[in-house]
Amino acid sequence: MQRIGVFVCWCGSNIAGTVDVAAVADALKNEPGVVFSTDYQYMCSQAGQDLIVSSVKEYSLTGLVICSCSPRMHEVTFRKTAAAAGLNPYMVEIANIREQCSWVHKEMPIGTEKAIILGKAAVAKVNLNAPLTPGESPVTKRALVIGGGIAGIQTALDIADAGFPVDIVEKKPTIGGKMAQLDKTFPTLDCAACILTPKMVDVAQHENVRIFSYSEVTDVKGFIGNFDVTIKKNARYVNEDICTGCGDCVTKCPQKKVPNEFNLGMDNRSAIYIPFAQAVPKVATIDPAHCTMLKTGKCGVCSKVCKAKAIDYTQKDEYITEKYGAIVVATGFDPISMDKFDEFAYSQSPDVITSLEFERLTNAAGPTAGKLLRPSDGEHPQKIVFVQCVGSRCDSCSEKGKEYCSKICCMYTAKHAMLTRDKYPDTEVYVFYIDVRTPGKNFDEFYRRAVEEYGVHYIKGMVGKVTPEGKKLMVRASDLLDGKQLNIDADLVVLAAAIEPDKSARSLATMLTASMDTNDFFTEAHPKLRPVESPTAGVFLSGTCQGPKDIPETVSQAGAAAAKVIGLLAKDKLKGNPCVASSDELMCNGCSSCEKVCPYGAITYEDKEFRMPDRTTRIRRVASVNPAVCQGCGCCTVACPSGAMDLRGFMNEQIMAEVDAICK
Amino acid sequence: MQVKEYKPLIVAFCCNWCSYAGADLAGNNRLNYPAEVKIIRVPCSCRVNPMFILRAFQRGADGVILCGCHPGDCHYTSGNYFTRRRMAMLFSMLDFLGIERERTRVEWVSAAEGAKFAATMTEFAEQVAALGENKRLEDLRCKK
Amino acid sequence: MKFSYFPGCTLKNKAKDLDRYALRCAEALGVTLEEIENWQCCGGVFTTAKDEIATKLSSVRILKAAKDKEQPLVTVCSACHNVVKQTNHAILTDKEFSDKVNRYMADDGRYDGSTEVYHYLEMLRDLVGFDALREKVKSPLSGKKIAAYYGCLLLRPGSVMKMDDPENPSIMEDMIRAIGAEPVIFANRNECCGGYVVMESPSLAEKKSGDIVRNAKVQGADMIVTACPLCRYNLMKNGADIPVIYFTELLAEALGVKEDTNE
Amino acid sequence: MNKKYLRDDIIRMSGVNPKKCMRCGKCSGTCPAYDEMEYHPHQFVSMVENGDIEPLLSSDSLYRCLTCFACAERCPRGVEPAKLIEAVRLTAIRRQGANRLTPSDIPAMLDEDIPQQALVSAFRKYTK
Repeated sequence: MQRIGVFVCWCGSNIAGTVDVAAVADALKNEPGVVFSTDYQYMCSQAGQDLIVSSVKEYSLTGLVICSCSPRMHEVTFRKTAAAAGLNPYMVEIANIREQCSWVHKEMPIGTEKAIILGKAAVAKVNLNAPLTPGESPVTKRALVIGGGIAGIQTALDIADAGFPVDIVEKKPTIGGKMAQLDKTFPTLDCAACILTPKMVDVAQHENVRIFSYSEVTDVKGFIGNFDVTIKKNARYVNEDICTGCGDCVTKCPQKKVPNEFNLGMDNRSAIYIPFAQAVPKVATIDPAHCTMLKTGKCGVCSKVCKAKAIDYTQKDEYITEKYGAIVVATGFDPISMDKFDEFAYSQSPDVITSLEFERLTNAAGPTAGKLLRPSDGEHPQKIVFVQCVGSRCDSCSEKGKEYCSKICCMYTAKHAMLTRDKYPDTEVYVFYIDVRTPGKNFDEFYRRAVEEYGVHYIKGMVGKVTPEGKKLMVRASDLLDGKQLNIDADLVVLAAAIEPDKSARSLATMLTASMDTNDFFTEAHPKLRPVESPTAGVFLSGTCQGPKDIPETVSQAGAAAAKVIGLLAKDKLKGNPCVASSDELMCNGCSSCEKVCPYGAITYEDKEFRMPDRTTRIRRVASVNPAVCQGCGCCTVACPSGAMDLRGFMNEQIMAEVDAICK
Repeated sequence: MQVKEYKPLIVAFCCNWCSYAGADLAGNNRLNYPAEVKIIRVPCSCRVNPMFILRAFQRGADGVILCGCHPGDCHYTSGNYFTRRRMAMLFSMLDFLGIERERTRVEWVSAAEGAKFAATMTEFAEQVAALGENKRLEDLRCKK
Repeated sequence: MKFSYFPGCTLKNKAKDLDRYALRCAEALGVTLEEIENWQCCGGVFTTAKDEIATKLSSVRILKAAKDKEQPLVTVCSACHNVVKQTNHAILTDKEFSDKVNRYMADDGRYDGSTEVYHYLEMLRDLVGFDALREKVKSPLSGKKIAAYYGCLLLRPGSVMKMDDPENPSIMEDMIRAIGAEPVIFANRNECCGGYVVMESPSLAEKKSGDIVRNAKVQGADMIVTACPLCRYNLMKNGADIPVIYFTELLAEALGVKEDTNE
Repeated sequence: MNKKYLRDDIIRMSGVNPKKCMRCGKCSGTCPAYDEMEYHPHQFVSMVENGDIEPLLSSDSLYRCLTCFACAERCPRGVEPAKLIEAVRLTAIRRQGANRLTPSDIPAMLDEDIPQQALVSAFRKYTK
């Protein structure tokens, strides 16, 4: 039986004004387990806390009921007081007689009566409280960043600068991501390579960073502070450690007809290749799908010309397992396929291109060395039509597009239009828009400059049909403000394709038990207050894997994710929330009901040996909750058909006792 | 015997993150609602076992209301979706047992909706009061 | 292979070629098309209004007739196909419509939407197979550059017709390849020819058909094929100076059954 | 007829929800009959939603729509303006004496080759 002390706070007149505190203290004296009951002006003050501490000693109290303000206000305070008095902090219950009683009821008798009932419920609960100790788990002081675009690079750099080792896993042969493919960046028009490649070098040379390029995460086990991750290093048939990146193999390779992914297939590369000049790591990779040696065993030119002897046709995929304390997802985005939007004739004409292809066409390192030339005939286009929102903002039932706004298209289209007019003032540029969305620092000013200074024709309306005819692209579109249907004979049509999360994100989310929305963007723990954390503890989000973002936003989120990771890795041990679910193994029948409803993947099953009454042993499958992963929602307790699962701090019998006390 | 004005007894389960905070906000703004409403704090609306609700009716509660975060806003990602389904089942069973639908309710109240909390409780209390005492499920052995 | 066959009224009158060659080619491909009995006109266009019931009943009877024979239904005219297929879709997806229709159908028996409706082209692709077709070709039409004109009725609404990608179809092009000719892809192949509005505004039909023919020619076509008598009429009337023929006629030529043998 | 009743009736008949429209104008950007119309597909959507239907009922635009479904197919929001236009047209021709086409009009329109399909379709579209 507990020895409970009841402390009723006046909160000055806040409580005492509507609740007869003395009467409450008096009434609760007679409740089972209560050995001491008193009231005081300000229980949270030092004097009030001293009163609690001395009473615990004097009456040998084992449990405390504080009738005061909301537990959301001072529960932590009074738990500390209990600890100071030598009690387990979880032997305290608060009866909220301020926010939910004195402040909402006006009459003293009513307030007092309700306060007594709330006090009784708290007493009933404390009677069943048990001391709880938060579990502790060690923290592996190493972070994993999945994805090596600007988001992953920035996160890794920030973590590494704080002194923690970081590994980057990138599935492509080089880090750099989409930003490496861009030409200039809005709204300042500095060149993407000029600001990105130094960062790529920094991260590659950082003593705390390891880069696993051409690699994928294949398995994740464990929980916050203690992840075990398997990384598959794909065979690149080149020894990374000795390849010097001289490029001799690339120039000599006889197979030169492989579509170049980096230029989105607008030119060709060889079967052994370095994606671009500033690639990190700058080593060659053999594309096994196109290498004659690997396919037929007859060639071997690259091996012959390689002075470093780095070519290794026998290389195999390699699996590495490593421990991490935190995981950052930075898997980025891709433009959606234009297959379903052939009213714009993307598949019918090479002169209908996506905006990312346009970036490559204007990039000095691109297929045309930065000259804006039509892919079909290499001529300079005189009329360019930009189409906004292709595949963005579609109906939720649409099988073609995405329901969301892709966010970056308005700005990069303004950039493309402006740069075109700047370099080629003889070119007519039309932008068809539904809305121009420019919320961002210096964004609207940028868009207005495109219109006012550079003379880009912005037309409110949408392109309905593109008809390639001879050398021209006949564009039929509406001009809603002028009430006209326009027919423009364009030379180039640029589609602002919607962006979607990288395809690898879905399987990764499953591995991480991190939740995703219906569009396969990772869900954040709280949309406003915890935007860089996944609801799964220890998993953090950086960049467009969480939602469409431009570069400034991506970088700031990357830094924020790094800060969260550093905060986690700085701890030696993690103290969990002790109010977690736990299963009574003797009652558990191993049905998996709890596992299915757990949003965190905290419940696993293990086969355990049990001694039966007849002294035989039997192996049964029972649920086991990982207290470091469980967040204490209690969903599993209700799903459990046998009543084996219970939630510490909010046990079935405790809540039942509260119900009884209130309904008495 | 003294004839008292009939006041229903209402148990409100509130999730810690949204609805309990919403109730606190109602207090902060001094928004009155009937004292018959007694709040029990749970971590998440999905912690509420249907047994708790049956127990409340058995012990003489006249109405039970369950409050959680708005769908999609659950602190634990998906708890309130489970709540919604479980309660739909429970309420239809209670309906079958003759406990009027009006005695039970699930309501989404966010931490910012103090006014909604107070208004919901006032309205629910009136609705339950109109039905009168719950005798159907009350366990007479529990009667004093 | 045996199918129920619905030709439609135009095919018995102004578009006899479409019908005649369809039947001959089917025979050459080992397919039996059994014309359903006592059929009525489909109505020419599908009225999208939800409260139009009576105008769709003839299509329901066509579908019911095929169901009674437990055969898939094959159509060849684009317009008929569109009406029959949309009616079937409405029965499957709109319960209120289906209930109302079946009240009219009381004497003929209920119809539940279970008949499979194939356009002749779909029959070629999905049931005969273009590979099998290629093997049966007697005189390949090599060297011919043929533009396939779909019009609107075959492809749209895409979610109902489900014949092909409504913006980038390939079914007729694949057929053209199978018979040895070279398809010419032109963007206006799924634009409207002007349709029945030719009755109301001949100038509109002239402009639309002109755009289509010009686009096909600029892209290099020396012939246009179509599945719709009205499309063919509009294209021919409005300035087509290259042949516009039914796809079945082209098919008959490749299969060597074009010349009359028994008349 | 009551304005609101007319609006609701057209919406119900067409099965179209004009509220889904985001005013992008793609329907009018793709409409092959645009130049022949007084009111264009996007205007049908917004005017029906606003209950501004009388001008539509008396407009020749109703009879220029080809029902080619390009607007419906290409609408990013799944609005299907063609179905709305059809519902407005039916509302117009179902009124007493409002048939657009009568059998006596036909002989003047005929030529040697016109397929039956055109006549049948036109009657279905223009006549109750």
